[in-house]
Amino acid sequence: MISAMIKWMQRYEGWVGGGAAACLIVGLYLGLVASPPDYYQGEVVRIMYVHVPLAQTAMLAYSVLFGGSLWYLWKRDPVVDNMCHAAAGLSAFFTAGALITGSIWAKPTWNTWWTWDARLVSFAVMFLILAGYLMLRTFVDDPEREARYAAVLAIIGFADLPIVHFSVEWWRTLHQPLSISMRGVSMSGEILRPLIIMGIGFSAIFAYMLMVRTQMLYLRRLLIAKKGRLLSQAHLSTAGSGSPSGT
Amino acid sequence: MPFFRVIRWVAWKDLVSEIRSRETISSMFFFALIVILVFSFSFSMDQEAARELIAGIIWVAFAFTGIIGLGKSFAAELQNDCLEHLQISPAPKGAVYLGKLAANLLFMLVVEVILFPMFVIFFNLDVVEELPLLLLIFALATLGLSTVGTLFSAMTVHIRAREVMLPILLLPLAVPVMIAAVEATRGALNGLPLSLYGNWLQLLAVFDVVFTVLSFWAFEWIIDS
Amino acid sequence: MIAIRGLALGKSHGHYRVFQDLSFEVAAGECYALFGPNGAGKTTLLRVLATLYRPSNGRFEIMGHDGVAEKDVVRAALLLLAHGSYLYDELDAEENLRFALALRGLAPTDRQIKLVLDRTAIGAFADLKVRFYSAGMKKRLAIAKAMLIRPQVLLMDEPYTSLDEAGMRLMNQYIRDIVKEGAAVLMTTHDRLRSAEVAQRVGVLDKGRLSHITVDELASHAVF
Amino acid sequence: MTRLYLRWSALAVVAVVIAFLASRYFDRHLASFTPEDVVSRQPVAAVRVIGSVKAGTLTGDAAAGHARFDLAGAQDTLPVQYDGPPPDNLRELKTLVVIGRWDPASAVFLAHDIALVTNYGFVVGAYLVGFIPLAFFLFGMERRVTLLYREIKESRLYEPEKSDDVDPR
Repeated sequence: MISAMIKWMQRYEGWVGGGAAACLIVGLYLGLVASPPDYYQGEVVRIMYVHVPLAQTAMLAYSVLFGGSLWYLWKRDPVVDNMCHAAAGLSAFFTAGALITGSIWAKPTWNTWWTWDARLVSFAVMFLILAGYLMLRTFVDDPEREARYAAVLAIIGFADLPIVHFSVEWWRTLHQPLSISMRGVSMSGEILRPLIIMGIGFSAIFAYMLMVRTQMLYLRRLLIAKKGRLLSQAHLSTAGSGSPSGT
Repeated sequence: MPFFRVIRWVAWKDLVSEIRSRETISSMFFFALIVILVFSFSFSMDQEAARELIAGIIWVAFAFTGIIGLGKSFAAELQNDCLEHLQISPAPKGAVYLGKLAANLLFMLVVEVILFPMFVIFFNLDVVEELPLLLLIFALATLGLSTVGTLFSAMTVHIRAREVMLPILLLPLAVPVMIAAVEATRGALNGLPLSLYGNWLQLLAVFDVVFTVLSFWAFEWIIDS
Repeated sequence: MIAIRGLALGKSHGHYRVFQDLSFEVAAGECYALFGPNGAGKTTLLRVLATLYRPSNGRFEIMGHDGVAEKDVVRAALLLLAHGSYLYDELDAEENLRFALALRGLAPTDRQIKLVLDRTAIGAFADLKVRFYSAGMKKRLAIAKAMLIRPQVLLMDEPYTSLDEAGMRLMNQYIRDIVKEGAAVLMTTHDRLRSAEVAQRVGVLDKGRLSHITVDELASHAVF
Repeated sequence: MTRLYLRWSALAVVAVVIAFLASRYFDRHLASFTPEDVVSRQPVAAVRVIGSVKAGTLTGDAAAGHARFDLAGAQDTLPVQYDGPPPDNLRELKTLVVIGRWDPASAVFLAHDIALVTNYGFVVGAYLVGFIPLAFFLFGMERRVTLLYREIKESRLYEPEKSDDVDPR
């Protein structure tokens, strides 16, 4: 079922990519030109229009990874495994992007590049988990085992993130009693509009990238598999009877 | 109940092996000693600084020694392909997991109980009245480390670079455990009222329950195809 | 009994196909010896049947239970004697036996354990850690384990290696006994003489295909 | 391969156009002069000038939107006559941007708006960090897909095997 969905999405991936590009261009215009500067944050608020969608997309990608991992353990579909691998790579990429843009936003706003805020730490931990996930995948020799281990790791890590968030939040209130906290940003329409458009754009470009990357990993595996199977053709075929009969 | 018998036998097997070889506990113990030594050199500690830092030092030492023990836990099963045997034996995999978990927990706790007096002596701590509470904190946090740790030990045993991968996978996940353990230990050592750090104990308990259940469920996917 | 229908194994999501489309049966009360050159996939086949690997295609049944869907039932019915001895180095013979049986929910009595250790002639070393056992002694201990478990299906990977003359006789005696009791035995081996003593049927696995030969042909067959 | 490069060249052209428009927009609406620039270059069009309000020079009714003050740069100061909406941020010693035109006749800068100094560098940096790696990442992936397709074709591996039973779908 997921395979069919992936196939269906791959057929229309061009539209998704084009739509994403259009959304991003409109979002850029809205965010950089059309929207006014924020009353408190000034022009720096425009960083939000790229930072928030990056963070949301990273979480979306991890959710896809989580769902795909559950699905893989249930159905053992290698294409879903490829999709999970792709989603993990993308999630790590977007997490890194969100962390860096967040850091750039924090410098003029909080006058510091990094602070041990719950959200920041959860994202850093998420990045580390994803990096561990990608490393794990390169260190397992047997692809079936690789997929299984990776799926378990993704699920365990996903369950961990809320607990990390809570623990850091408590820890922070203990040590630096809310000297700098995120002010509830007044979500006026002028701020909301570019945020939503950019959010849609980034989600769409994530979907597009997911398709491309799944395809890439699938092709790579196919190439290895086919080469391996040519080898096993040599192994299996006998000189007299030609190629082996199929099932 | 065959389920509980399997738990008992797996844990018993690990304990007997350990008592006879003393491989894991002694390596954990000496590693931790070295960690204590290095820390006491790298921070010039007076009484005041010690009170602030000691909880963190204790838990860094405990976490890394724990990782040594956890890494050896399933590496030992590779000898004579015993891990394969666990896979194809009809025993419930969850029971095998709980048995291994019990053994790992016990090893780590033994090492911690031996080490803690050394911290007390080296860093002049005053712990008499808080001892039961400290033991509870140690037990809860060590359980948290070893639930996921046992699972990841089984996971990393078959892969390349397993000694590196175990801490890389385990420590980010253990961030809540470390925070909670350090804060609770600090509170207990400084003699604060329990109400100030009681919620950390709750967090540890929640973490333990969530990850015992999850790892119990996931272990089957790790050890069996 | 073991029934194998169209079994194929492509290891690793189909990266490399070890064998394909195997079909044969081993009836209850029968000993089947599987020959074949190195790398033919004999051991892999045994490991698939022992539920260590998932087959990528086809199915097999052990005692009428599907080998993938009803793994737990299958595992309770069969025993694999593999290259690895499945013994813990720090435990002695008796403890190893008790542990292995406990995983199957069995609890042998002291008398039973003493009996099998004596029958396999390692009773004198029963208190010695397995770490100090030779490969042959480990194999004997594995026979002792099998005697206690009395599996309905016994899979053996090269049962004669590292056993001495008496050990091979012991092994064959054990195989004859268990076959008489109605177990199905599937072994891979290179030892034509020894296996000819106990095997009722012989197969040759080569290049992923299985051909049956009679026990009498075994001596003159030139594949391996 | 060609199609991939064509598509990405088109994208690159779009990116260049956007960058050009953005820099034009920045020059016209956001880049600011210093008081020295104004004094030496005597611009005719409306400009933005950045400087700090010199202490003790702020006079007039700022709350009503009329004020006079001197805007100090590194060396020169610029007399400013402000008439516009009541500004929030007009205080002495405050660094800000005044928007208006230079009147050479009276040698006074006639300002009609006041803006805060903003960190455009951070905004630009964040957007570049957000988009450029994304583009390179995506380009690398698509290129790799194309290369893999070609490799599979050239090694003639795409021909279906007789028994495709274990194909990873």
